[in-house]
Amino acid sequence: MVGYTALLPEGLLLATAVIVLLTGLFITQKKILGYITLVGLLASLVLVLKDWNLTAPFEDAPFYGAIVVDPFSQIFSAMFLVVGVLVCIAALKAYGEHQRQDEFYSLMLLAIVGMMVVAMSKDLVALFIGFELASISTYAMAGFDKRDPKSIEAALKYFLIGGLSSSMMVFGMSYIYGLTGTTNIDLIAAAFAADPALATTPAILLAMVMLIAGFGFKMAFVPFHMWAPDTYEGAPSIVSALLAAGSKKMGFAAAFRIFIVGLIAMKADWYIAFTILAVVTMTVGNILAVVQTSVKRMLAYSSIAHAGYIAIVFVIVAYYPDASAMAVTHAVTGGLMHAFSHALGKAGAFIAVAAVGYMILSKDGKVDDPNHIDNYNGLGKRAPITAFLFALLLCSLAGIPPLFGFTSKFVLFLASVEAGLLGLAIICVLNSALSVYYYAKVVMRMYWGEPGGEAFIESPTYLFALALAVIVLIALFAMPFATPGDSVYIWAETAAKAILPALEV
Amino acid sequence: MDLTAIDFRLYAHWIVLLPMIGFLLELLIGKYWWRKGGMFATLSIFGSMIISYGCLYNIYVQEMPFYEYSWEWFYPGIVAGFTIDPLSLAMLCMVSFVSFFIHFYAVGYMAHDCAKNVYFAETALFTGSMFGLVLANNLLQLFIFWEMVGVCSYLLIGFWWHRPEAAAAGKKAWMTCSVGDCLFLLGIAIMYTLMVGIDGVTEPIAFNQIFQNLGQLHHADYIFGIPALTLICLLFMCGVLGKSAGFPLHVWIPDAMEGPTTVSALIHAATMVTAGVYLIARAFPIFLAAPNALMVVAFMGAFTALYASTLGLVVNDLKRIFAYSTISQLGYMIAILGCGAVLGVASVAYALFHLVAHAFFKALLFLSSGSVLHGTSNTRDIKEMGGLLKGMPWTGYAMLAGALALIAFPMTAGYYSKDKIIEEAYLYATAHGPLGYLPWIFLVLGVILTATYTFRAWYLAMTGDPKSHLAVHPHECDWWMRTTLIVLSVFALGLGVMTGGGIKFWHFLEETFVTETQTASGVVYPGLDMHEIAHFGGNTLLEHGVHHPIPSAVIYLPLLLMIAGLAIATMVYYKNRVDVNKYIKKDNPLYQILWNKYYLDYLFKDIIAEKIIMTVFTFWDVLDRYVIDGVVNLLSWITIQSGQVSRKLQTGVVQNYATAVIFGVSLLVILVMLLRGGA
Amino acid sequence: MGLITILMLVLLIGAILSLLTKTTAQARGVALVSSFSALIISILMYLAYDASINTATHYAFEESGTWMPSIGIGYHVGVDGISLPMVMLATIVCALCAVFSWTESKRPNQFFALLLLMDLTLIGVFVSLDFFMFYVFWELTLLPMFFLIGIWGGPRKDYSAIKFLIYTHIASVLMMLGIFALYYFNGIASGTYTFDIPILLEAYRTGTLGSISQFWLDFIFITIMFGFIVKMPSVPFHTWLPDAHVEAPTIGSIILAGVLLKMGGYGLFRVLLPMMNVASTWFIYLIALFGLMSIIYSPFAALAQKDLKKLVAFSSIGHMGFISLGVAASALAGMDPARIVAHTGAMFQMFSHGIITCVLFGCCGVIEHHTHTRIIDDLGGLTKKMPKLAILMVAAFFASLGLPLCSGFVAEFGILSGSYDTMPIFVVLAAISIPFTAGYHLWAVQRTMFGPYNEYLGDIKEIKWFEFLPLAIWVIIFVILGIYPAPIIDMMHNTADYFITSGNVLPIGGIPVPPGGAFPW
Amino acid sequence: MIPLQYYLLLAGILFAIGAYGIMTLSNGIRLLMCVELMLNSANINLVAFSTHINDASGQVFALFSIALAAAEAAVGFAIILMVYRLRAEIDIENVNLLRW
Repeated sequence: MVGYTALLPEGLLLATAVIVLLTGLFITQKKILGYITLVGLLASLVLVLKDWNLTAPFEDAPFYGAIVVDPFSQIFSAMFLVVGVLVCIAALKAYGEHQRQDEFYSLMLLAIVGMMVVAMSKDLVALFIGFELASISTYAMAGFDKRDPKSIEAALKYFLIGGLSSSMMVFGMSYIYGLTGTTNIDLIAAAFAADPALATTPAILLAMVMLIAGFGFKMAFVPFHMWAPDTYEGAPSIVSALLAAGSKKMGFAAAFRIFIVGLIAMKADWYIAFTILAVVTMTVGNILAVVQTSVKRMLAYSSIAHAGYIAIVFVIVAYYPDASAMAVTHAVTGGLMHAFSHALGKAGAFIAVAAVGYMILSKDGKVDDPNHIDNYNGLGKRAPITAFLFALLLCSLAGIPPLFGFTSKFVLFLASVEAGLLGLAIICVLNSALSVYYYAKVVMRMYWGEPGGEAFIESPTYLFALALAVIVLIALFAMPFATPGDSVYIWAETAAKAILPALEV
Repeated sequence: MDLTAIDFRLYAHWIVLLPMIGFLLELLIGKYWWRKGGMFATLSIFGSMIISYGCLYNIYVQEMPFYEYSWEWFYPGIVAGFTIDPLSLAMLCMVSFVSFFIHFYAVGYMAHDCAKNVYFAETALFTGSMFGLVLANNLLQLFIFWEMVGVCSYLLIGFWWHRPEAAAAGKKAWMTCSVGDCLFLLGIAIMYTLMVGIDGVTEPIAFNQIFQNLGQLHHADYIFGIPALTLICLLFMCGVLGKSAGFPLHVWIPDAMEGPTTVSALIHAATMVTAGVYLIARAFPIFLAAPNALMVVAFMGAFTALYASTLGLVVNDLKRIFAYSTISQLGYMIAILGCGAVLGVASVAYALFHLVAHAFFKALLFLSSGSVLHGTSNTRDIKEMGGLLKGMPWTGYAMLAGALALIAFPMTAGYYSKDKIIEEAYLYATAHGPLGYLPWIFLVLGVILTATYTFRAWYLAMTGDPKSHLAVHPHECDWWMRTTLIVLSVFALGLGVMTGGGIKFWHFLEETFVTETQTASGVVYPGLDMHEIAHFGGNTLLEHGVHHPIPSAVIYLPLLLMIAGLAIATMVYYKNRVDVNKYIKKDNPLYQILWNKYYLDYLFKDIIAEKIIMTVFTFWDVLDRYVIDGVVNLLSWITIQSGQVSRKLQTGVVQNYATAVIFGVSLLVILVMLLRGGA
Repeated sequence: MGLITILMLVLLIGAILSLLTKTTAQARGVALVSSFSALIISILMYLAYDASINTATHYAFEESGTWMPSIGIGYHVGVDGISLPMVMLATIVCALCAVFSWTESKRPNQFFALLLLMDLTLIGVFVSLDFFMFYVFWELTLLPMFFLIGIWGGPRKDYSAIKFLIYTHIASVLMMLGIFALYYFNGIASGTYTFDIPILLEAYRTGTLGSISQFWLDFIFITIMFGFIVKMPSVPFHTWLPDAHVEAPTIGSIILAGVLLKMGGYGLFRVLLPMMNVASTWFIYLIALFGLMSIIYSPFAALAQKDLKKLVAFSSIGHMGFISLGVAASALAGMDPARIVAHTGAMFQMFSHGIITCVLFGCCGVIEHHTHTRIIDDLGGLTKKMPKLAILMVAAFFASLGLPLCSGFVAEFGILSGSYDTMPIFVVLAAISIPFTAGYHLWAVQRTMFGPYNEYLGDIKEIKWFEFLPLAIWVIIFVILGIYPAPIIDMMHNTADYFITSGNVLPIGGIPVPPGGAFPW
Repeated sequence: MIPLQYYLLLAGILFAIGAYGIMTLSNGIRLLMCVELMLNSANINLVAFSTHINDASGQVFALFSIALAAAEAAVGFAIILMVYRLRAEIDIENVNLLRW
């Protein structure tokens, strides 16, 4: 049973979740639970980082190859865990005094476990289970501030659209299962290879589109995105961080597995679909982000746009004939790197919004919308450190050096040019140039808007979370100067190679 | 120590550097020294004068060979160099002498000006630049100092910067010149390109190397349908017209009189404006080798001479009268240079002699008129003067001397220089067929007008009764000025006699291009064969030294005309036999044309400068603001508006979201179907 | 660790330290120390730089290390006869700017930190020999300038700052695409994927990019060119510049016009020049045309301006045009000496304009600071109140209109006379625009400095010493370089000689013009 | 036995009804029901397929999804309950604080 040590991180998280939940029943001073959660997350993060390029297929009972641990799953697990750590630290402040914070922590842990399971799963069933585990926990988290109508509304919309799309997903899965006779992704691919005619049946096309819709809901592709701005805006900011940074990436993890491994035979079809989706998504996301007045909502739209950038990975993989070519490797690698940088940046950004909202509510008292951009005027004076870190995070999102966001975007767009998708590349860079506008708008408000009041007291907990995110981002950009070389790139590349060989069919 | 043992030629660069040092000293510390400025400038120019005359002594008396030396400057082959030959020496000695005495005069004249050190700094810079221009052995250096003197002229015209018309006049001067100068620069660029192509050329735009290679150069192919050399010469000519106030770029000189009178004397009469003449003289072989170039020069010069003298008749501003006479005299010099197509290098000698003589008597005229202004608290209108001779005899008689020289009264300097020019112009005419008579006729007509307007000014200012209270009690100038006036009068009257009627001068100058030049680097440029060079340009020179008969009628014609003009002036303005006022009326078209300077200023300033160009600028601003920038702003506007519109789709009602999802799925299915079918 | 790395570290540390300071004095002290030590280092580099070996070993003070080996990104820096003067320009300008803003009281710590960052990023652009680094620094220059304009800027700072940011950012992301294509095709052909500038350019020039179509070659060229052309900026992509200048604080304008624009010109030499003989020939004419358009366009636009600073901004557009013209002309087939002169002139124009324009904008800043207006009509007769400023400003304006014995003339003479051989029409048109250039300069000087003093301005003080000193030093520099340019122009000349004649950058004898020429002439 | 197509048809119809309901209805509970309907249509598919190809994994899948549907329903009801508490109604049409 030595192989099962590879599942230790997940097990650890589950155990922590249970412990937190149970101890929560008995103790009244619940702040400690946050630290327990933090410890659990860090421990499993360490485990994941330790064997980052481990490959452990669980072919025999009890999993029968339903899940696999490989660099691909590990890098996503690391992503989720890092986000979890950040959110957890922020939660220490946000829900430090909250009565049911134990539930929050355990829900978060379960959600993260669900995401990790999705990243690991090689079977539709497992994938669906993980998916739902993450979804249901996050439904509950989105409505955690249950006295706040906005939070409840966010939860409601999230839940309804989520239910709709997950049922669509299962519907699509059911067809795939029916036509290929299996739920294992590798076998699905094999079945397609065995019977090429299968790929052209309308039923399978319908199934594919429904899967796209199902994952597209998580990844927030236009037009499946409409819940996202509302939910991200309404939900508690740190939950939005988890959603935007975590569960969105879970969608990508699932999509990478299913499409690039399982449905590669249909790439001619999903090439078309994803081209349309990618272009529409990034453009709509950016254009709508430009006109937002609520910073939180702006961040929501910007994460939609980022989903569009990452979606070009599918386009490139499908477009480029030679799967082992530099272009494809760069594409998936860049996609993973960008997912990573976006997860960090967006989690940090939402936490910054949480910090600002907290400060404003505690200082200026009741304001109808603490996230309105006017409240950010002169933040550079009122809360210098928060503003500075927030600005850096926005730089990372905008893809401006010296942060990791630049590197990942660089590699991603590099791949699109390498694949020869010139039009797509131009659309991408123009979009990213446009995106600079709304990030810069916030920075302008913060640094040369007129302050609306006197200085804030900045909460060290939030600052710690933000600083952590920024430091990691800068380190990932500049780490190469330190000896271990461009570790993230190598990791992402290994992960890409882990799923890419499937293209050799 | 034995001064004659010194080889001054080796110190020629100090001629330029000393005034520059004087400039810095005046500017930085001049204010705190003797008389609050003026000392350093005057002394440094005196030093330059000594070196200049030392060089003259070396070449003329000791008969040392002509000398040239140069250093690498900006780019390879673009050198800074100094050349000592009769041509540059003549200019040097004149400039240093006149400039020194004008500084001497200015010590008195500017005594009460608050920014005196700035004035002297600028004049010192000007004189130094003039030396640099004269000594230049290559086109670029000449152009650089050409621009520098332009700057000094700008600064000095606008020296009283607080008067708007002064500032405007300075700007006008610069703009008019820069029109010519940019073409001059273009000519240099073309010449550089031609020369670089020739192998064995180390200094592409050095005069001597150009002269040596004229053989290849005149084979250069046509540019824009004009022979390359001719094009270059015409471009140079544009520069000359700007700087030497040739028609039609002469318009700036009258306005330039806004500056202090010493400036007018130094820059706009004696030295700077002659730079153009000097350029043609210095580049004479190029012009000679360029087909038809000299013809243009001759006609432009002669026409300017006549044209300007007609304008001199009606002006009432004392300084402007002399300004127009300057333009006209420069016309004489340029015209005779043009006649060089027939006379060869001799014409350079004639032009330079008139140039030197003119420098003396024109400086004298301006300084004396300056003394008049000084004595009558800046009255410049001759209609308000009169009878000044009693009040300021020194000034009056000095001005008389200058006037006599200007109208070429016998035995004065002008007599020898100008009449020689007219005679030789006749030779040109005979050699050049019917059309060739035109310059000669212009010049001859110019003589009578010159005599008339000059003495009109003198009579109206000096004789008769005072016509305004200012003219009643004029006070004579102090000894600084007086000394200068005396010295200059001596030369204005006596220069011709001193140089044996100019013969010595001419013989000295005629050596210029035909004698070999030694260089510090050991290279020796052999003398040029002017006849061969003339053949390049399709010109044929008269045999030198052979006597070419000129009908005595032609010789005495200028004298007679001068006397006639003098008589007219005397009749009208001294004896008052004729009342001119009945001709000076608004309904007299001739008077109108002259009074409005042939409407040339109107054309340049009101039509071109203000109407046309200003309209263009406004249009340009609109283009920049609303078209080019408008596109940029339009794009951003479109982006934001599309955002504003499409955000309304986010209704907030969850059913619509679900609808969007389901329709999205259906649409996607359909699209994929279609496109796949298509693909 | 080589001099260049030390130079950049000094500035980086200085920036961080001055960000942590509290008072103006502290921040200024840190900034002065750091920027002047940077200046000293660059001067040391200048002294240690041997121009003669330049042709043999191309880059001095070369350093290279690994950054991201797996995609061929390396840390590779070095200088040669183009970049060293640019580095010196950056250090000189920024050091003197630190003096100029002696009494900056608004957020002094941020101000001086941004000043040093500006210096750092500009130097980074000039020394980078790796496209990734080059692009990183290229993008990084945007941020400090964005904040300088935004925080210390004028009334319409939001518009100008965002316009500056987005406009130039779009240009640079398109440039990034070209770099990607270059990188990829080189990787395909040679098997080693690298961003190293010399290697990539060598591959492009020698046609070892593999059998890629002319379209891709042109795509690489045109995208990179667009990035530079916008940064220079050339008409019609110039409109971000006047707005940015009008709103920027004096220091911002000085650095923007003095150094930041030079990035574009520098790119022409460093990146585009070696590509020219492979890309379509008409691109060379296109570059020249951009230059010519700027030269002709700027005086007309400038004369229509009411705002002194905007007028000066247009003047720098015109001067940058000469650089494009010189580069393009020197690339075409012609007589080597003339081409070298044009090339050297274009290089020298970058340095000389960098110095001259500092004084111009400095004077505008001083006038605004003392009279609280920049509208030309409201000024007049300032000589009465500030004679010292008058001398500096008149000198600067004369230098800017190309007066001999100022460095600008040396450069422009070289460009014009050198370019006539290969591009006569362009030179003729450029020369004809000179009177107009002279026109608007004189017009501006006359209406601000001369004429009767405008009493509405009240009683204004003479220029302060810390304003006077830097301006005076800049004036002295450009006058000395105008009289004796050798100190700077020699190494430029050697590099130009190498570029033109060695055959390692341009084909020997220049790029032949296709029969009939790319354009009618 | 009943051919596969009938099951698929039934499932499709149920799915379509659910989708239609989600698009048109405005009562929270009904929406929840529609979601469940769609899920179950998928379950019918799974079971039908699994019997058709004699493979158990489909039924396992169906069981899992039923369980998850229950969990989802629980959370859903909780949320709708909160909506009712806050607004004393569960008409989703009016829940639109967050928009644009």
